[in-house]
Amino acid sequence: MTLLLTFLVAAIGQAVPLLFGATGEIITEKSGNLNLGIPGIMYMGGISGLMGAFLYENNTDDPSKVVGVLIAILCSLIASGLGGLLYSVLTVSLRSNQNVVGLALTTFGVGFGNFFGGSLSKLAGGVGQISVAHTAEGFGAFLPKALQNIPVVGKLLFSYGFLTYLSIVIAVIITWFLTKTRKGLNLIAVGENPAVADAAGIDVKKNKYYSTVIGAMIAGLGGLYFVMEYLHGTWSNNGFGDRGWLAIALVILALWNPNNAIWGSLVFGALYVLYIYIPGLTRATSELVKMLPYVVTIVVLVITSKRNKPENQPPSALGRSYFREDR
Amino acid sequence: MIKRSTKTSSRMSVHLSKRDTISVWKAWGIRLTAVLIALVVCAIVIVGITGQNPLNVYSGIIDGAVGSRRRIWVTVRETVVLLLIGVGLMPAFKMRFWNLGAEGQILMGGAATAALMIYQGSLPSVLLIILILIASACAGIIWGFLPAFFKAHFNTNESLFTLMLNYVAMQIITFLIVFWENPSGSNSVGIINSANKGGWFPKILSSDYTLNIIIVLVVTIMMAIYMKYTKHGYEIAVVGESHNTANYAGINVKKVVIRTMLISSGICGLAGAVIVSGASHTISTSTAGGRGFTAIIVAWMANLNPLGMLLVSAFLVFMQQGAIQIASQYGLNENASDIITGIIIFFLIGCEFFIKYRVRVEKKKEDAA
Amino acid sequence: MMENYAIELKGVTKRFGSVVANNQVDLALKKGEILSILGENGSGKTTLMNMLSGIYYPDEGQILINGKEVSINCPKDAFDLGIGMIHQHFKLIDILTAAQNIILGLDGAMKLDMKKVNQEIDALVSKYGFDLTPAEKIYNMSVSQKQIVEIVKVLYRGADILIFDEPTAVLTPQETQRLFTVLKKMKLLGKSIIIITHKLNEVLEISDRVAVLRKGKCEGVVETKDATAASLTELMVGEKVELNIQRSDPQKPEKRIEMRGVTVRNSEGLSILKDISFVAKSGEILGIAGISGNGQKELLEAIAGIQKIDSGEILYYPPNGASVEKLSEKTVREIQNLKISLSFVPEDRLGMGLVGSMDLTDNMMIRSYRSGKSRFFTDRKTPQKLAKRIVDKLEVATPDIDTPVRRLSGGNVQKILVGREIALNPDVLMVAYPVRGLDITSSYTIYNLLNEQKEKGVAVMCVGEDLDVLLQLCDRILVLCEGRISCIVNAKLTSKEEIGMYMTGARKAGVK
Amino acid sequence: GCGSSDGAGTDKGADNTAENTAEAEGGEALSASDIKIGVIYIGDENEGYTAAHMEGIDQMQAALGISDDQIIEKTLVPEDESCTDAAEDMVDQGCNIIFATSFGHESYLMQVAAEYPEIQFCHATGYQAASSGLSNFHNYFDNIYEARYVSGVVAGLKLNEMIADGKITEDAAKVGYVGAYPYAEVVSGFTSFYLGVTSVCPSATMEVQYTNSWADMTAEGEVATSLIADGCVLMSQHADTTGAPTACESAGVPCVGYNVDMTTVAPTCALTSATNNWGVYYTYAVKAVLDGEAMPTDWTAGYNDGAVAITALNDTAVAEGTADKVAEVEKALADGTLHVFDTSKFTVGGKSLEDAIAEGGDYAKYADYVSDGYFHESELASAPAFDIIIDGITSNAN
Ligand SMILES: Nc1ncnc2c1ncn2[C@@H]1O[C@H](COP(=O)(O)OP(=O)(O)OP(=O)(O)O)[C@@H](O)[C@H]1O
Ligand SMILES: Nc1ncnc2c1ncn2[C@@H]1O[C@H](COP(=O)(O)OP(=O)(O)OP(=O)(O)O)[C@@H](O)[C@H]1O
Ligand SMILES: [Mg+2]
Ligand SMILES: [Mg+2]
Repeated sequence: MTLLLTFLVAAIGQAVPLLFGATGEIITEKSGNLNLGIPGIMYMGGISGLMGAFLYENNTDDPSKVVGVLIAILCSLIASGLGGLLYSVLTVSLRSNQNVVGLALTTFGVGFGNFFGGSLSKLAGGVGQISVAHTAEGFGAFLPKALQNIPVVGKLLFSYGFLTYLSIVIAVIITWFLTKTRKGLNLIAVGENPAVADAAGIDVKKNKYYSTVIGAMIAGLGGLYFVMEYLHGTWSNNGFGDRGWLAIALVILALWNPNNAIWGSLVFGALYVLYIYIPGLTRATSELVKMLPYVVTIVVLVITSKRNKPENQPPSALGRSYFREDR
Repeated sequence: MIKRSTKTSSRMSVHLSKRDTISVWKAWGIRLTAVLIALVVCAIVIVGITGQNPLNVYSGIIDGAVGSRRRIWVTVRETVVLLLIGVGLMPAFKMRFWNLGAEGQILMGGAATAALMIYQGSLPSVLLIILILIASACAGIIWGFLPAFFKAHFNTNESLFTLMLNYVAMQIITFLIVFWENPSGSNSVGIINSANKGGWFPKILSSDYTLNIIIVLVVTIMMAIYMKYTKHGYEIAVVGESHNTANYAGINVKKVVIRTMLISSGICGLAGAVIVSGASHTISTSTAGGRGFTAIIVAWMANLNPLGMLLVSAFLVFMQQGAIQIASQYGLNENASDIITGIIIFFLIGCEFFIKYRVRVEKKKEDAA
Repeated sequence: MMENYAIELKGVTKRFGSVVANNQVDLALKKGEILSILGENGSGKTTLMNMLSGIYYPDEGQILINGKEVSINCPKDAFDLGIGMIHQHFKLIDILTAAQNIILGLDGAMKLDMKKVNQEIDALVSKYGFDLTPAEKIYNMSVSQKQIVEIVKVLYRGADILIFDEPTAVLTPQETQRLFTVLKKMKLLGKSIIIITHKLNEVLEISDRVAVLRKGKCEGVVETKDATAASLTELMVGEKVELNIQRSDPQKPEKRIEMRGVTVRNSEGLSILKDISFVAKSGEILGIAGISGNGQKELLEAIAGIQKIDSGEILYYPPNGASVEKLSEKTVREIQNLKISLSFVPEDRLGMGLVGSMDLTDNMMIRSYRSGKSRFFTDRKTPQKLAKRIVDKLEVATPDIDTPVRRLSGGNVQKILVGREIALNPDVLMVAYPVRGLDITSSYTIYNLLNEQKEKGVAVMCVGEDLDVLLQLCDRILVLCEGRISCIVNAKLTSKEEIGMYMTGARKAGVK
Repeated sequence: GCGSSDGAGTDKGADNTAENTAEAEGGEALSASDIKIGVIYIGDENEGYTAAHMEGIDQMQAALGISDDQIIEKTLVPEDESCTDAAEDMVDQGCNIIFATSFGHESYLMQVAAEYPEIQFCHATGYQAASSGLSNFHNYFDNIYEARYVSGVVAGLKLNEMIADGKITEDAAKVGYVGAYPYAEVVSGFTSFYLGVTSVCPSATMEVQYTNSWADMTAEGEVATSLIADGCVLMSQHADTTGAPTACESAGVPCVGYNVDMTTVAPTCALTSATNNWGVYYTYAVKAVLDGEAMPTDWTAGYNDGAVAITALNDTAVAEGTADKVAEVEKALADGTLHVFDTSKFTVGGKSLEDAIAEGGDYAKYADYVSDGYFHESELASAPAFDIIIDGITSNAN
């Protein structure tokens, strides 16, 4: 029982960064920007938050939890937002190929994360010596102990830091934004057919910029979550791994709806750590079990590909740059 | 029904127009300027975050990439591999089939190569190498067939499919290593056939990498001709533009999609053999080493032009090899080079805009309406 | 009095690279009038209007709206000035509903109140007498419904100046009439309207004044009441031209294509064609009439081998009396391999017949790339020659044969397509909406080409919407309604009204 | 001689290897300012294992007065042809001695060694030097099992304290161990740790789970979490990140780290870490080249040479009296009175190791290692050889 519970809690821990990443990518893709730089941006968001918190805690005599958290979030948002801005300048204003910019941004972002992660270790006095105890505590479980101590559900539902809950709240808000608001509608139009949106008086560039930068910021929070809540304020080079790519995969599985990404990320998260909890696996077979998240993605992809509802397709103009006078 | 507002403003407006033609000199001038600006920006970054003298860093990069005969060879070896993968991606991309799975196809090709070397290492060298080339291409083909089949028949999203297959391939390699590792438990296959060199590309003209270069150049030239001058190449172009038109032209779209993807993944699989038989003589999860993704940048930046791909590959490998040197010489973390390379790429692709468009800034006064 | 003008253009010039699309154009639209703009393909009509709607920005010249000089930088500026444009190619998002499309880009409360929007739209719709369901998705709509959405969209934004770019090109005669009623009503309500059309009878019927563009220049503006079809054509082309179709009697008609009880279903399982049987003969032009979307496209595609049929058979009788071939079981490729020369000009020119991003030479190869000596290599010399020949013979306006066809104007694109298909020396020639969007002279070029083919003994099938033309051009006319044949009549013995009746559902006795 | 930097030409073929062997063995002495040293690392300073080696190099540098530009370090060198590239590049730059630190580097380094007999090549954790027949190729390792034993004692005392405090019962004294691979180096490590634990807390058992990676922060954290959920009350690791201690800190489970001090990431739970002091070997090896002395094919050293240690005890976390006990055990290890793999202290399949060997079968191959009542770890070759799963330990590997 405790093992199952631990498994579920671990699955949620794995799901959160994916959900942030997927939600960020969804709002970005809705504007027609296929930002393959999200994996890199998540690294940038993570390390910048950590750097901010670290510098704050090390230069303050009596660091406060709240200030540390705010600084971390702010730094994370700025860095990932700048990543999104860079992507937008290149693809929207300078009309560069989205694939190249995205992939280059991912290389750049991962390098950025690892470089500054390393520099931070050095500052902290060596490997594994980074500590932002106060800030990390601020990102940790915050609900009243009484709630957390309720048998079974206490741990399962109430034992997380605020970012975990925020990931779900953001997903729900973005879904609402996309389906129920004017600006959401405009954004969808931009991603479907920028020429139409343009003719309807929607500022295509502005929408692309906003949604890409906001999307990058949301995705960056995924990196921040990983560093702060999941790793309790430490860093390991390449530690975030390939989660960014899984987040992009999740976008397609979620049919561009962040609400779907919530359960999708849970499935991914569960499959990600499943091998640890299946008894009797050998070293070889556990490697096969580690394939599951990817294999399941493929299977779901094949099953859903037959359902060709127009609403469930990617934004029609995804990946293409728009220039009013082109024809 | 609608509020009407008329703005009063004196504003600068930027107007763009497409350039009709631009002289080759001017185009390269713009690119050169972009690189120079990029170098200046990088210099600022280098001073800012590392405190190193940027000129030293740049000369370190050059030294690392081409500073000695051996370094030049390494740079060439890495360049041709990257080029080969880029060439592999070319037909798929031309067809608008987003093969993001080169990484996995390389790994599978590498695995097939390693398997032959391990189990058939004593076959005559020429025969074994031929078998390896065929088997690695076949392994890549199998890895490409899956997404191609589902794309053709069910219109399954291929970019995600191929991306996921990379990770599946990665796990398969880890799985195989459990059986191939030496000694047991070490997770390291080690150099295969280090004694009899079975399955190793032979030294030709006193270089270990001559065969690598020959294979890559042959494949590149063949693919350039295939794309430009053959009926298949034409079919690929039409399918890439419009499936409707392809149907109208009597092109069997499903067949072309599958066939083209098999070629694409087969070449990527072959790259696995070039890496394993031609250089590393081992197999591990890092055999592909991200080249499958880098090659996407190569293919796109070069606009799927083989010559351009050669230049871009050479540039990226140059930076990579240079990075190894500056890391060693200045203790500058290698990740710093990802940042520098990223900045240069951003400038290079950004500058294409100024080659394609003319920018006109206008000051206009408007009176109140 | 300046104030009488809704729009004034002064010396407006727009270039695309080396192409001068508009050259020092002066033009004015009076308040409350309907102004027609007429001009050959590529004469710059759309470009000029796009500068009013903020899609393009002029290189030179001034634009005055209600007497004030303005700078229209983007479509939003145009809306703010009360200008609304209904584009030649609809600007609608398929996956959204009509109402969502209509309110796209408008300011208002953050949260959408679709109920209220729907009510507002309903009110507007009844004021002008349209037929529109606001909650319907665009991808479920017919062409004319989409156009209504476009018009309502502009009206909802409160436009006073409406610009229609070839609105009737895709409409049936009845739908066109309905549109004109709306236009007249709008005029009565004080709106100023510009309409672009290639159909002279429509120009004469609806407009107050006509402006004629030629090669990017404004050649003059005339009062409609003083104009005739001939005078307008002369102004447009720059010289006197003969405008009539010479119909000869079919020579030795022979059975060439026969459909027997053909049924076609779409992916959702709905029947698109039901139990179709007819014969197309050599040396005659068989017209196919019908409201668009009633199976015309599928009918031709089924013969061409692109559309799979569910039951029935399609037979081909070769001219030399060789054995009959069953086309219904063959793919396009197999049909080509049999050396059956079957040419097809599809409705969707750049989406099916041609590849927009390829140049002329490569587009010539679409039908013939398999021929040539080598098994593997393409032959580019022959298509290159063909491209040059077509450009010369059909007077295609293009900088050179290396230009992507996407850059050419609609008429020129069609000339290339038709030219290529005819160059195949077909036994059967199928054309869908061959003159849609084409100017008068180009249209007659195409009609003459079809007649030429007929005289050579080709079996021509022509899907068209302009009944006047079909009546003049065809020998027999087959009318489709909801996927069934409602009649096949002799073109000389019928009338526009009769066909219109069959199009909307009447069924001739004896026809299944 | 082969001392000057131009002595290592690129064109020297492999064919004269054999003749040169003898000469290379006891080369001429060099002055400290002439020597050039190359080091090939698998990771960089951000990874614990490599950081420890880098520290060792720094120590050597300080001890021998070598300047920075005499040391060429290459980081993040993967275990493939890049290792050959790196080594050959170092040869080109005139290195007299080249170290490589990762197991998978060995065969690539060996190839290069065969080509340049006048240059010394030293490889950590490898096992092929003896069998290679190359006199200029050497393996080295530290007796890290000794330090693990000591850290096991620290852990055992902590368990005793927990039992005494009534936090756990004696039977519940289960230790979790996050291992990288089921490889001799790891098995030897966790066995010595376990033996250290049971030397003071005999009822302790241990569960080992592998991550199949040397450094994977997520996997290490998740495995630790699952071990804790499975009833482990104390944790140790042979994997290179801070993943496990981080997980332990949030679960409030005491832990013993590896390579680096873990008190920053687990201030209340980290007890100590077993560490290597590679500086001892690096100083020795470079000095040998400077003096023109021959180096052994296999080199190891432990407590007596200061090559291994545990990091400073975390006073807030360890049990009372730990420091004294540690000092006692360390002394016994250093003077050779205590043998970690004392066969009287553990059983395999319920039998003593000697009995198991005598019975033949799978255990017969260990006959050479066992004598005088203990298993002679790292004596026949520098790399650990003890890969027997002893009673009391369960693992998920096959
Ligand atoms: N909550 C949100 N989440 C995600 N994106 C948002 C959100 N709010 C706004 N945006 C994005 O920002 C864009 C611009 O927002 P902003 O409110 O600045 O526009 P505006 O100045 O009111 O523009 P307009 O003149 O078109 O009304 C929106 O179209 C949308 O793409
Ligand atoms: N975006 C563009 N880029 C390049 N050339 C263009 C562009 N738009 C129009 N042109 C060129 O400008 C000229 C005028 O085109 P325009 O579309 O205005 O003609 P039109 O009068 O509307 O023709 P049609 O009757 O065929 O619609 C043509 O030669 C066309 O090829
Ligand atoms: Mg037009
Ligand atoms: Mg607003």
